[in-house]
Amino acid sequence: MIKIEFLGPIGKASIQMEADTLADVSAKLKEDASLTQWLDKCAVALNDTMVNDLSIVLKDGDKVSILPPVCGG
Amino acid sequence: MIKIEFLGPIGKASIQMEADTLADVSAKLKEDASLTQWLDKCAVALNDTMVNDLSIVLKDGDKVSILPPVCGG
Amino acid sequence: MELYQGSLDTKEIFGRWLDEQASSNYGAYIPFVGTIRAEDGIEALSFDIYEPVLQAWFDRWQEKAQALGAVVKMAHALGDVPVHSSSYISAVFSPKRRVALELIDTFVEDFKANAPIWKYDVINGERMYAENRSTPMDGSGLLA
Amino acid sequence: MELYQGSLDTKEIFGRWLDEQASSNYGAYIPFVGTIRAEDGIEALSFDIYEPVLQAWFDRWQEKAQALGAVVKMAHALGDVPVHSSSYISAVFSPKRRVALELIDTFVEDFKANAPIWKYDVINGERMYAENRSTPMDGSGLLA
Repeated sequence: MIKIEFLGPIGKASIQMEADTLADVSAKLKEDASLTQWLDKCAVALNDTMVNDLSIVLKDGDKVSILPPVCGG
Repeated sequence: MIKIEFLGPIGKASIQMEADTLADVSAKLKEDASLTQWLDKCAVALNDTMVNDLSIVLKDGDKVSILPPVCGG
Repeated sequence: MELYQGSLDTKEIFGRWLDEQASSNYGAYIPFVGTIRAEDGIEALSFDIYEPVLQAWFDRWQEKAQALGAVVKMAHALGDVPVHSSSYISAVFSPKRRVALELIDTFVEDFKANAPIWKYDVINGERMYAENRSTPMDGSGLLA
Repeated sequence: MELYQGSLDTKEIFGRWLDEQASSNYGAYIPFVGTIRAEDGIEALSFDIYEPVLQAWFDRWQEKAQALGAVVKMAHALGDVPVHSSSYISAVFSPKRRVALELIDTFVEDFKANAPIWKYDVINGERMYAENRSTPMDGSGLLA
């Protein structure tokens, strides 16, 4: 099982899912209509490291964070 | 009469001279061997305004300042 | 890196950073102080921060700064920050001014683009995501 | 523009400028603090300033800043400034960060090139013109 957490203004509780790669995570999240407006503008961290490759292989206990557009300062 | 003052590290007392233009000032200062090392790297202010034109006409009581290379901060 | 609940104590932070580096022989110290502007009827801005990714982002900048012989510092507010008070201070110390002037610019710009911080307008006590002023982070759209 | 005999009280100046602009609604405040580095065996640097031309230089920058909706500030030391203390602080206030980041860079660089200030190394109590670090001002050589 991996955990998906949605940060900042997405306002959605964390979920758990089975997934072998980030491509699997993408496929499952695209089924959730509440995320349609978010996915194309969100970045992704795996275990708190920013990632940019759908083929990354996941292991049990991994945490995937979904980071919407930012505005610090 | 106009007054010529030498600023900062030049370490030379002010002088007075007759001069109709800055070109006249230049001609007279070039006769002073102690200024040879300075004139080509010094800027000029007339009555505390920076100037860059030898043909400027001077009037009695004008002050010409000779400003050597700077390093503030 | 320092995170505070609410407005920053700008003078304390400026002075403490100055004192910490007092004998480090840096010739240039450039802080950037961000203050909440009164506009569009807001009473405050409010901030969420994802600290683990922010810390990693900051640590990479500290390494970049060290490679230039410089040091970076950062403080940011969490939660509500009233107008005319400060939410953000970053700073660069460097032996020479050119490195410091270039580093504060790239550091602050990358902060705006990639620090995992979310901003909300607070109007009549309600918190609204400042979506139209927000920027997708590098790599956004991976899962779309 | 502020001139002081000896080292600047950096914290006082930073805080006072902050307070002066507290309700001006500027979003970005960027001070540049210059500190005397210990190098080449100096005990202090020392400064001569020609104030009338410096004031005119500063007033022109204040006009340029105003045209951008910004404000510039400057403080400098006269006479001896011991190593590890501050001789120079300039600052920009602006509604937005891009204007502030660009203005502090051009303001400080033009200051180094054209502010009528002369620097001397102080070694064993003797004052020696820092000729090799000095820059001829714009328009130099007119009388040569």
